[in-house]
Amino acid sequence: MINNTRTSHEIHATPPGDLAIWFFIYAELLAFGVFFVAYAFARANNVELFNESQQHLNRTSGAINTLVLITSSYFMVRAVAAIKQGLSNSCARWIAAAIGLGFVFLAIKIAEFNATFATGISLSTNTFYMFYLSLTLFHFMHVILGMVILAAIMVKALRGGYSAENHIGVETGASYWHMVDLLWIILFPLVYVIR
Amino acid sequence: MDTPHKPHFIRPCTRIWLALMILTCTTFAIGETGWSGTAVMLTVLGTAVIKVEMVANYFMGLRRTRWLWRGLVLGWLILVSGLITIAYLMTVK
Amino acid sequence: MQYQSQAVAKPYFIAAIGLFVGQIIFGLIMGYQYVVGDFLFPEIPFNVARMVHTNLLIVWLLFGFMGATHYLIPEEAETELFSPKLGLITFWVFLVAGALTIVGYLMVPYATLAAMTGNDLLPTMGREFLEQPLITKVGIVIVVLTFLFNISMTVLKGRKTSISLVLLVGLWGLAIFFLFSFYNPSNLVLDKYFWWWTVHLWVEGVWELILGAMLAFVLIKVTGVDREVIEKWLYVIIAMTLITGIIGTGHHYFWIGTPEYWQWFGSVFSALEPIPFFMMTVFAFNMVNRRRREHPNKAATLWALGTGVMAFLGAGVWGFLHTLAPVNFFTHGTQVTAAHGHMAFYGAYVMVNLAMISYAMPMLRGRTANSGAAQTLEMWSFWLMTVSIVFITLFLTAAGILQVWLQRMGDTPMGFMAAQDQIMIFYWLREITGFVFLLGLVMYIWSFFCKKGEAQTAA
Amino acid sequence: MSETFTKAMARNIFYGGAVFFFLLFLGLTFDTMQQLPGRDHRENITDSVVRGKHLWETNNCIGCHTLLGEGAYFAPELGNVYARRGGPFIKAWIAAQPTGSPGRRQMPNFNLNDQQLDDLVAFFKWTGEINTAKWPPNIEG
Repeated sequence: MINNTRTSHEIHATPPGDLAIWFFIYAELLAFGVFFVAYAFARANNVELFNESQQHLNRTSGAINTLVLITSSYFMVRAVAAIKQGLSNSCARWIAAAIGLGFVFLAIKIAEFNATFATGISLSTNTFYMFYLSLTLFHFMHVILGMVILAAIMVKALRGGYSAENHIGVETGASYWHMVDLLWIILFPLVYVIR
Repeated sequence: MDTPHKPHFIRPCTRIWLALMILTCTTFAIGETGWSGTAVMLTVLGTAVIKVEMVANYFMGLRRTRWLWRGLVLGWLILVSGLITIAYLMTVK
Repeated sequence: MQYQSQAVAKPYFIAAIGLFVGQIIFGLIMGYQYVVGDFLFPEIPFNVARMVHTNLLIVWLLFGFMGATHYLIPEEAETELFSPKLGLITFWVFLVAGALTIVGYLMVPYATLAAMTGNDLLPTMGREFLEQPLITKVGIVIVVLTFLFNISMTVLKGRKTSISLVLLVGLWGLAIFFLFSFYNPSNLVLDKYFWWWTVHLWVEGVWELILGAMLAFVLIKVTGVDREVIEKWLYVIIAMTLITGIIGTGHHYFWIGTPEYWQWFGSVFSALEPIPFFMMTVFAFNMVNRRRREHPNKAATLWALGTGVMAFLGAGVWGFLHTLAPVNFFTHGTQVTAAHGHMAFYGAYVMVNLAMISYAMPMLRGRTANSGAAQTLEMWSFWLMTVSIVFITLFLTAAGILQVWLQRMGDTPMGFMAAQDQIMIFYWLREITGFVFLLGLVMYIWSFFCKKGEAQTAA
Repeated sequence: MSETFTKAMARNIFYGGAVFFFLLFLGLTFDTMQQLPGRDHRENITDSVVRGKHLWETNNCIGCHTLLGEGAYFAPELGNVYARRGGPFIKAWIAAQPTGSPGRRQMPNFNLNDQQLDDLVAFFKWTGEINTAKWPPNIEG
């Protein structure tokens, strides 16, 4: 390929971004996948407990968080599209918007955690809350890590570090951020809705 | 994903974004009704699977990569949702 | 040998193999005590033999790591050691401290040793693998710090490659986590919780970084594959190691009084711990297949490949065998744990040290590789030792499963000693295999002195 | 898209992943430290228990026995020995060692006076009351 921008109708050997991040993405998918399945089978052993405890969750804040993360993920798609046309500033603005929504997600999540911890619920209260808190806290930390990555990319983009020809970093950050969103898309219905 | 930027033309990714938002709202609505049962579970889980596939293929751009990378995500998704369904069905009988 | 100061590695390697022989001899003594209970009683009771066996293992592996570091850092950093003299001083202090400790174990009852060495000042003795007296522990800290100072200064003034950086992270991590051996609260649960920060975060954390760096170095030298490719994969492998290994500590927190969520975290993450070992095996075979030079030292290549496979089998597969909480509930504290221990330590850490020694020793003696005959002898020793460890592990696994069946299942469980009597056959088989291992080790040593055939000095 | 798999990104993932999971580990450790008091009855750690643990260590009992499943596999598990045998039996057994019967595994005599034996039994009693999630599977340990 003369230039390495991604023309729309061409099949590429590797996914966008650095292949190393994809090793990490698949490893995280595996880890979360095992946790999701563990949740499902733990639920199978004590359905009443899970159904009853699930009532106390704040499903609204979970749903809003899903919308927030999907939109933030969409912003990253726009950021990648912008940088493909060499628009560094526009790309940086899209990333900033994505990080902004990231903070919104964290804020909602922290409010939800405070409410939960306020009632004295902890990792050892019962199996459901152990899974609920472990999964959401584990995901919560991934959101923070993702925002650190996006911030690093935004700074580099602002300094014109990326161009139409070379923007692997942006695609790497975007792929990781999409993974964080993808995991929440499964986590929300599994933990908050299915009963 | 990078068709030239023409005004008043809704990008594919925006359409995908809208679809995802709507599907999320439906899942939330189902949750609010408090229904339970296999049919409801399958709809909710099915919605999640569709949403994940949309994010993986359109947002993550796996649509235009070799089947290896798409297959990995799809395979993982089918395995996880399959096991969740099995676990759920175990409790229904 | 491109740099003179690499010669400092030679005494470390020699001492390492010497202590290795000592470890195996005491292993055989213990193996026989399993079947003939009063063998060498009361001169060397089982607990003393065990201390010597486990402490010699850890000390000889540390000697091997330090020897490997003294050999590869000058070559990686493309500069002489900061202070070869300091390297030798560290060697002698560590050797003397180690020898005195072993003599102390053997000569005086443990309680007397504790009283003699000021254990009352800060009681840190009497814990598995950390039985060393306080003065030895302090000696180890001093030795490791001077060693790290010497090596870090060498890297600082030389070229900084990923291999030397990963090795340094591993070694500094080793030093930091050893400090937890000084923390010995009177609350047994806290004592055990942080005891695992030294033991687990060593062997399933920082030691795997050292293992990765050493294996990457040997593979670069033996296969001639581009450094960039090897270091890239090294980072991915050790990233997976720490990602799974750190929370993997949870598989030690199932039954010691810690909250029950550890059963989920420990099982899930330690179930993923075999992945980096599998990647290391694929990586090693891949590099050897894509080699760009035919290195005359075939034995070192065999050791490097063997390390990947046996580490995956011993640490990965045998680890997974009993890492899930529902399984571990029955196998915890049985011979299944001992089986995993033997193959994991041999496959991961003994073999990478032998690969390094097998590669570096000829260089230190002025030739690229030993003669064909010597290498054949060495390969025989490789297969003898590896196969005998596989059998030891199989016998102990069978013993462990039978022990679980008799002592822990059903509603009329047997007492401990009654169950042990039923599995005596496996201890006999293990002891015999142990002698085969010793034979393999003797052949390994002999291969360095074998005069037949001329040594190859091809570049 | 150029097929890149850069060492720099792999290195970042190594450092990022290590720090991330160590922080998660510290978080879990913090929570464990909060939960432990309720599970290990640390309020029952009397001076006698402390002396008992010191005796357990200075005589290297871990060299043959396992305690809560960790140690050497040569001699029985002692985490639940108090429940299995009771205090008096333990004291008598320790004092009567070694048995001297030929070919059998031998335990040395540690010449412990009565006070020391009481301390050791207190340590075993306390260890037996730790909430170990119902381990071992049965009284045989």
